[in-house]
Amino acid sequence: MASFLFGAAGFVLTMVAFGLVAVLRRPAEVDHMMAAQLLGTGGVAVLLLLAGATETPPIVDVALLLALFAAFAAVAFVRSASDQEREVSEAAGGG
Amino acid sequence: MTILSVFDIGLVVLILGIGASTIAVREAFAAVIAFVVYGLLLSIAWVRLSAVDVALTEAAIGGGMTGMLMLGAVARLRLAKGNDARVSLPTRLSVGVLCALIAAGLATAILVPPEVIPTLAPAVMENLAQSGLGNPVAGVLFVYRALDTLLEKVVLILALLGVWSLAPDSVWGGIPGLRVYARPDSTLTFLAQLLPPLGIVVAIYMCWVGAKEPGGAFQGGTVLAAMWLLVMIAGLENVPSISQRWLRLLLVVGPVIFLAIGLAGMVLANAFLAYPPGYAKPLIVAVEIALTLSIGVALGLLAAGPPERVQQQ
Amino acid sequence: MNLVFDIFTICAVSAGAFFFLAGTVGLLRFPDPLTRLHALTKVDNLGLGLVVLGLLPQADGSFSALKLVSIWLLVQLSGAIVTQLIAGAVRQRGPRG
Amino acid sequence: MNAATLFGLSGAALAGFGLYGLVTNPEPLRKILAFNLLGTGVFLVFGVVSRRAAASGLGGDPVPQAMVITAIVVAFAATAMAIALVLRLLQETGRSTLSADNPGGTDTVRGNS
Repeated sequence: MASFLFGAAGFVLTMVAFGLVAVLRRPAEVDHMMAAQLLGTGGVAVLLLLAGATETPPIVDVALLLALFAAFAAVAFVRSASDQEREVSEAAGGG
Repeated sequence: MTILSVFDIGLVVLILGIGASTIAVREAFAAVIAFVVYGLLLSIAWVRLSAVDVALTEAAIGGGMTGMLMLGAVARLRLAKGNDARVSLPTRLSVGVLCALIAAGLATAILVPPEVIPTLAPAVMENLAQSGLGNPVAGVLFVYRALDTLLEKVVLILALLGVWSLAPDSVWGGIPGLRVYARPDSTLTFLAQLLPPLGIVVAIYMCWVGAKEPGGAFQGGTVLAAMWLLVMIAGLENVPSISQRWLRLLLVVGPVIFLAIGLAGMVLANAFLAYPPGYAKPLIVAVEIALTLSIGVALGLLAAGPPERVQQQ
Repeated sequence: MNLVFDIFTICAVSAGAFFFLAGTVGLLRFPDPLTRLHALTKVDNLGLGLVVLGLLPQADGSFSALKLVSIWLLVQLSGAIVTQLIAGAVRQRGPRG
Repeated sequence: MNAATLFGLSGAALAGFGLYGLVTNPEPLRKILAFNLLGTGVFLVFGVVSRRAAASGLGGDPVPQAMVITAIVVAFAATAMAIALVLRLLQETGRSTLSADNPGGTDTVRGNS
């Protein structure tokens, strides 16, 4: 069972890796913002599978924090982008 | 070649790639996003190194809080890009060679380990039972190297004083310049109402479980800080001015209780920061609870930055 | 009984992994940010849900099982809201932004 | 080569990347970012030291782990301090460059007044 779960963790990690490369290579900033969400689901899945495979329940807590802070980081991304927009428009309007 | 090592190789390649891209990409925004992703991935690497406590800290601080801090700066610095000349190619090449040499030196140190690997693990495990704790890392943090932990709290407060002292005189004691995402009807408001109650439960859980399993005051405090920031960013709660008494009390309550118990140890247990036998665990838990609050407030205020305006009245 | 549980785990986790594959293909192939966002969240949340479902029989005790389910719920909720926020950013600045 | 060595080597490489970015990148914010990368690389090397010293049924030596936790928190405090300094520099001079002999930074409202 352990090796199956490890294999699954490796597979999901590979998928997350491809997804991250796809998301981070695109030029648009909105695509970059998806990176945190991608890790929020993929990273949590990898950690839960690792916790099952190595039978180390505390790893589940890492997954919990990862989920929480991925959401937090995504909020920071969106806020920062909207901030930039406001500053640019203020600079354009106010001279 | 087992599945396990394939997993580790994949993880290392991913971490190296994302790490390199934080240096290589042109846009600061993209670099910071890559750094956040890097921090979250690194916590998986720490899990693989059997350091779950570190993984928790890295996910919370390395990923979430540092990213939040830097993204705030990116937005402000974007307009004011100094036209710094890029370093010339020969310089870059020579710097590259030197950095490669340093990395190679570190790698050699990894590849040629000492004959007898020094370890303090047996010493920690022998004495852990006396403290009543089940988590060896918490044992090290609060018993074996309690002075480090105490001084680290002092460092946090000193750093915060440093950040605050960067404010102009006219706004000293004012309100930190945290940018608020000013859209009251947005879904962010909903998230800021939904997530903090969950986050507070998680923080209490982290603090509580820290005595027995990985977790503790650092992780719990960081979760509290993140939730506080989220509520302030969404505009549900005003950013407090730094001269508020409750704020300053919360900031020092952890170190003060820690210090008081440490000084009491000089009388009751014959050494600074020693715990009287039999009372170690309750004392440590008390210190952890107070520290969680103080760390939460300190990290939140560090991320909020120096004061930028005074309270209007 | 154990064998039944193990087979259940293998099936559910495999199905979950398949959805992660589908999500990644979507991220790589879909033409504009909104559809990519759709691929990212719908599929990944289903993937994570199936992985959690598959791990439930392996969890020791009902407390661990409850924790697994609550992590999935947390990701679901925050994912839905974060996606909404990103979609708002897409609408505001256009797909090229 | 076991997993710990692998992570140690990547830590060494990351420290190299970070140092390179710290020296060559002219923007202060990117320097801070590179400095953090350097830090995490060194922590990773230290984590391997801990992993190798596993004994008494533990996965690693808890003393280096506790020190890395302390280090991560202190690194965050230092980063916050550095960012506050850069933002203050921007506020004072209207520029965010570190080079003294480069007065040609973009003028902002503050710089003109």
